[in-house]
Amino acid sequence: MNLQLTSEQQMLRESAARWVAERGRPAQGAVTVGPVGARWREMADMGWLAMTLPERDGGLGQGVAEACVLAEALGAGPVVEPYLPAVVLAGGLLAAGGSDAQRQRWLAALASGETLVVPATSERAAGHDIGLTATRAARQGTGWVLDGDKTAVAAGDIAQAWIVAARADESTIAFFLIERGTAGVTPRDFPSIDGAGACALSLRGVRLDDSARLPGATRAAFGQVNDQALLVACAESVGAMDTLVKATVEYTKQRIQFGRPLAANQVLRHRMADMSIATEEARSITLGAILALQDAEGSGNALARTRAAAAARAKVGMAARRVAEEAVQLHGGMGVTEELTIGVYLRRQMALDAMLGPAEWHLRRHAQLRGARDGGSEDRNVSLAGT
Amino acid sequence: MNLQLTSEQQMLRESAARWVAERGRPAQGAVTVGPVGARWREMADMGWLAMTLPERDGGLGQGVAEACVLAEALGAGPVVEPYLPAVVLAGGLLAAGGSDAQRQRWLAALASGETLVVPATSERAAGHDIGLTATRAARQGTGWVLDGDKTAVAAGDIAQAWIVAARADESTIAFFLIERGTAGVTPRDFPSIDGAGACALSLRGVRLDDSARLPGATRAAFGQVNDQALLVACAESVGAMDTLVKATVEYTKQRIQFGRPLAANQVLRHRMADMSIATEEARSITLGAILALQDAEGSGNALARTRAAAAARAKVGMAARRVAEEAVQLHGGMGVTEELTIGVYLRRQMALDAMLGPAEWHLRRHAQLRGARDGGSEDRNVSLAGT
Amino acid sequence: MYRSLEPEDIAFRDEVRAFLREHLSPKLSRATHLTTSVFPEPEIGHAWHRILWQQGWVAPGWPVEYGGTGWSLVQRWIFATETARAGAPALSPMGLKMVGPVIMRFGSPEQKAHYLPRILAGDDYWCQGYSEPGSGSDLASLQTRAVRDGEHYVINGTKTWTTHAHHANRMFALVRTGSEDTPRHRGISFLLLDMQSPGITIRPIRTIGSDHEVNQVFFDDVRVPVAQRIGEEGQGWAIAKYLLEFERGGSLNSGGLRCHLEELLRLARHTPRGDGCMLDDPDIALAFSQVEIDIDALEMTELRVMASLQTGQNPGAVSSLMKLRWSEIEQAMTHLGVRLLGPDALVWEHTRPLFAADARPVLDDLARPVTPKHLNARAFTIFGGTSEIQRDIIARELLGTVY
Amino acid sequence: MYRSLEPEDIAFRDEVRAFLREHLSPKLSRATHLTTSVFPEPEIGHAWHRILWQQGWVAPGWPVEYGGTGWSLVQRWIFATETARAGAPALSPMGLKMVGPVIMRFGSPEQKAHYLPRILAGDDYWCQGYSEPGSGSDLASLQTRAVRDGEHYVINGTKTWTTHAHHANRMFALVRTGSEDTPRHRGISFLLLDMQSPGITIRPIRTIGSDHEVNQVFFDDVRVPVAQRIGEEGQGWAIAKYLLEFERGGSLNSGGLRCHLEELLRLARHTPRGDGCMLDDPDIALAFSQVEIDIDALEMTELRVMASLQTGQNPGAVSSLMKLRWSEIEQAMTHLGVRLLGPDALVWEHTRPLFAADARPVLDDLARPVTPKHLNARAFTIFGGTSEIQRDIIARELLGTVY
Repeated sequence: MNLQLTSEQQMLRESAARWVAERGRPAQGAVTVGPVGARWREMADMGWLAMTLPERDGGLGQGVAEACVLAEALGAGPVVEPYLPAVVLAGGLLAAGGSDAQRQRWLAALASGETLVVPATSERAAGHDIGLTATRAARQGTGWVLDGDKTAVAAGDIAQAWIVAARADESTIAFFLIERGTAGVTPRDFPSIDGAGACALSLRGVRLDDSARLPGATRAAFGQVNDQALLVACAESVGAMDTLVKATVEYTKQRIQFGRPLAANQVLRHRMADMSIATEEARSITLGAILALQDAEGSGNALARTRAAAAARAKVGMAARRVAEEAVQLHGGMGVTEELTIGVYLRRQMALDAMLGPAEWHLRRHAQLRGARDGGSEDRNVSLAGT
Repeated sequence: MNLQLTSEQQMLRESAARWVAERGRPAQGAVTVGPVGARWREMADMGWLAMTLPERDGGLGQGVAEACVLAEALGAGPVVEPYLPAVVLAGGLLAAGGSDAQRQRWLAALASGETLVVPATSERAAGHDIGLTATRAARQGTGWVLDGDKTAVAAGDIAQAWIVAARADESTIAFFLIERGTAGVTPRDFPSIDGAGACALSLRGVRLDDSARLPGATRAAFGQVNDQALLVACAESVGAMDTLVKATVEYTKQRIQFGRPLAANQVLRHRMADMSIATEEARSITLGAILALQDAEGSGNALARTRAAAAARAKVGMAARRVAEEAVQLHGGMGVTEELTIGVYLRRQMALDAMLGPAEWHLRRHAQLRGARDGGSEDRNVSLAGT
Repeated sequence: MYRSLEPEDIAFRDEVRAFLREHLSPKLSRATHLTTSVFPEPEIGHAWHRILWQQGWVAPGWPVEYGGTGWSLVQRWIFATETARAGAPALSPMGLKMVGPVIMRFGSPEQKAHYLPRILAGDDYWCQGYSEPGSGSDLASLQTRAVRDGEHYVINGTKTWTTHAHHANRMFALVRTGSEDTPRHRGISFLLLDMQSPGITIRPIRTIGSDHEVNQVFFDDVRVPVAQRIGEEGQGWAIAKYLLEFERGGSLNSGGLRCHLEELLRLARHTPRGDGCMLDDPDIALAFSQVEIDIDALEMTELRVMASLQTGQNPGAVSSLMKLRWSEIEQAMTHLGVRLLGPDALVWEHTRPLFAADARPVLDDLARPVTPKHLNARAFTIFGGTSEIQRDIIARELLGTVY
Repeated sequence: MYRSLEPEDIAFRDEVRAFLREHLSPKLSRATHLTTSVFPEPEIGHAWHRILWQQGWVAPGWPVEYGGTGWSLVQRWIFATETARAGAPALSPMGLKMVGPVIMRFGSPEQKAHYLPRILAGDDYWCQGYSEPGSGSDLASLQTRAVRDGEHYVINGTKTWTTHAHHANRMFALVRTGSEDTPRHRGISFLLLDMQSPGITIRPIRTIGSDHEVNQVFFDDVRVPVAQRIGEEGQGWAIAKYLLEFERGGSLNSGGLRCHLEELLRLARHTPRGDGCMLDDPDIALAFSQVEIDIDALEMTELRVMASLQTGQNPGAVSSLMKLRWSEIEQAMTHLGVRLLGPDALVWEHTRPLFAADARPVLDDLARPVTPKHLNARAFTIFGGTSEIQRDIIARELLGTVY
């Protein structure tokens, strides 16, 4: 059974945990100033930004399992540097669907921490459903003209370029790499709820060469990268839950009320038991979904892959929110202030939901993806009368 | 404010409670043998079966509020005699939509406890949605031919007649009074989960005179009667919850485990607090819905009426189920046997759901009935920028 | 629920509505909508206080002799519900609902004559000095000490969670006046302080939603005249308990919940999704129904309590029930709000209050307060007795103390 | 989750599947599906016991020397999961998983030689005499007394919740042998009884779902040879605790959950609603997803535990977690089942077992067991340590004892 970490993964886990313990700090105020903030550069120096990028693009060719090992450590921080949007999503999309020129221009620079590219795929009327994308890409000669609005572009305030999803025709969503400064593109920066930054993008008659399009970035390719991102978010949440459970246990053991520690209250003890159970379950389903993604690489079963990712994010997203809220509640008055970092974890979970869709949305997707075959056991030799 | 019981209602409440305490017994095995079982006749003698029927039909002309006062007392028993299907539903439908001949033939006999008529409106493929009724009523000459199957006809095993819903055309559901023994009607009796009895009905080429049809029983009339039945079920559930909370409090105070009463466990104390809260909330929303039904009699606002009834049954149905299950859990091993009556209440709640639809269904109806106007306050003089 | 009202109550309701139409300005109700803290800024809340005062309606809970309205309990429910539903700002309770009743019951004639008219008119802005860093729910363990020095007490210590200490000119406080071995409930006194007194410093505490609403207050040899003590020395705990009981059944929240629900429904209708809006999503519609039926039940519970109180019955531990359910329903609603925002939940605005912020905000007025409200609503199940303590109280009424 | 398995494990799985295809008859799996009690009737469960015994697969948890299979933990997980998913009946655990391990560890050579082969072959049918009317979760307070009389113990008292006492020919029991003032944990001994002994009477206890599965057993001067005691006199509590720890991590339920889920999905697909089926209802579809992701997580937790145990790590209080979540997921599923029945949830069938009932039942095989299963599933959060006790255990591991 390959449920244990490999020794390389174990090393990654330890070095990431060490770095986070030393360098991770609560996310308050803007975290990075420009893409070459000190912590981001350190992450690049550790090889973490290059880790999952393909070897031919200067990466280390690791997979989603390694990204999750790293993300779990970052989640414990919490570290809110834009690993998820820049490396997992934008890097993943470029690696999967970028032209040779795009890959050469952007991937090595991304891996070294020099530049930042992030996806701009959410819209107000589409939510997290890329199928509802309303931004239009109209053919003009050999190029394109884009019109539309993007919202909630995480780290979009400090990115050099954005990968924008747009509707090329009724059934096609295309992805374009647009550099900062392109005419007709107006970013509007704002702080994000997790203490980092983001932007909205207004696209008005944005003229692009065909070379701006990521030729291989189909919806299927996006789906695969997005599934990876969901698991990376799960792993990050698991790391956060671990920290929150530990912090709450410590706090309730030392806080005295009515002459005894809070932790002597059976009701609070059971609540912490439930937090711990939720964390274990989150860890389990994340691991299961990682295995499903690895499996789908072989089988090409995209439905099973997407359903496993949706299942994991539904369960973990719900659990992480609940654990963070319970941690706040059990910290009492202190939990609802900026004096403790507990609230920062809650805000970061909300940011993950805002970036990738809330748990309820993934649960509904999971239900919609229930195929006709699903649920019928292939090996069951049962004959039930009357059915 | 008319939130207090009138003195007549107070008297009804007390006499019903007295009778239930003396004569109510746990529902185990079949409760009644024929419609003239001793308890049913006593209920008739108390005037309870006549209470809500119109005065011109020999009734006392009371309303849903009085029916709810009675039902709450019955719920505490629990008394599972067929008050709800026979008096509230069948009696209500006959009073609202029966011909003069039907009213004369059936209502006084119903009120006196001599005969029993019950509705047969549920079907397997329709569930509790009368709009999905598949049983067909085809015109033939001046009469009708009915074909179809009805399920879960509560007290149908002992009824002299059934009121059957059938589709007369695309948009019309008609109601027919069919007497036991009519050719083509085959009842199949079975015990019901609450310890009473029921039947399924097979209708094959059932020829009926037009006089069998309830001329005024439109879907709107059925809707009104059904809303009343939902509230009567709510009141019954409230009575059951009251009993369950009291029984659980008593049990946990006297049961010693690990050297102290169960009730000393903070976790169990809070669970009982939640049971008590749920009971209070159930009582409140039931009362609110009674007022809404009274109000709709004046305004004729059927949408508001049905929505209030759906709200009440959604909330009370959920609460009653949870309280009954918690009562079982807190009674431990004893709770999961037929040795205690606790389980009987749970089974009765399940029977109410089976008769009138589970809470989840009413919650969905409530959501579907949210009109365009709803939620906009008529008196709000607020101007919000940017909206 | 107006169907349950008598004609004279309907007439009263219409009078309140007419008043609100005339006096509750769009500016005030917009600012209330954009308020993300529990209590609005004084520039909003206090403005409304003055308007109500001019109408004679600022203190429905006060006896008529002190300036109350003489309304029945049902009328008070109507007034509270109508104003909240119309989007009026909440009034600061520290004067009207907390120190006011205490002064009426325990104050000297001079204290009554001085303070009560000023509270009514809003001439003083009060804050409450109860909690301390080491004593949250367990109030009786407080440590701030007042030592007698002639005709003064000299106060040293610190209070926390002090709402609007940075706006207030007066504080009422519980302080420890007994010696080390006085039983802990008997060594507590109730003092009135001038917030301008030398030795007082205020440290802001930002909430999880970034609001500056509460503070820590430090006392460094702060001198308070003995004449500013309410009641006897050592009577403070009894006074605090009286106030808690006075508040029983006094918190009417269904109007506010209904107002919040309507705001969210508007947000759902104004948030496009594909060709329709978020309210078309069956999962969203169901979540709205869940909240709505909870509010229906709480509203009717409030009315039942008013009816019981009016006929002289004791409604029991129902104030715990109402506080508990209010906080849970609010939290369910703010959750739903965040869900409605979808990707826009990423947006954060630091400026407070929101109504004073940036003229061209990223999000519109409907969406803007949602995430800070959600975060600050975490406190609803903590302040005023945590949900765990409320359940302890309900269980004690139900089961007694069984050990 | 087979993607996590090595090739040799896949091969093993295929061997198990082939065996099931050949030996698990439609009759047996139909009867299992229609079983509404926790444990199937012996005519089902025991029949399967014999089939597995013939294959040499009846005791995967036993050491090879006593007739175990020598499988790895992962193979044991595969076997448990495959058989449950295929719809095989559960085996009675009282011999194989309870008294068997106790005899192996504490029994005399004669006891081992006599009982272990009989347990393996299913020659004896065991029941467990632990709980008493006054001692449910608090086992150590048991009162049934065994008084020494020469070479016998004379037993008086009563045991309850005795599963299949009416089928069993043997019982293992905890009885009080100490004097009045022996500390309560030290005065308990572990005895083996013949159920045919004079003085034993059995009273059936019908469950909430109408099954006759458990009983109360009365002992009236029942004589048991001292040679039938396991271990020393007074060692009974230590033996019972050993057994509890032996079971740690031993309860693998995801296969059964998956089988139940598939049954419900079939029911949803076979239950018409309008032009479609119940699974088309978005609310129903969502409820299925909720349950399914819970099972996904539990299944992977089981595998993680197996992997940890296999590498010698201690998985901690995870058996409590697995029991707790299994029971909650089962209850969520039986709820969903009742919802799928809709009006048909009114139907009740008294006859047990269902597979032996009426040739023309009112409901079909898919629908029939749903309501009794739902009712009996209430016991899942009670037996084997209530959910409250499981949470106490988890909390103790997390927090220690803090008072």
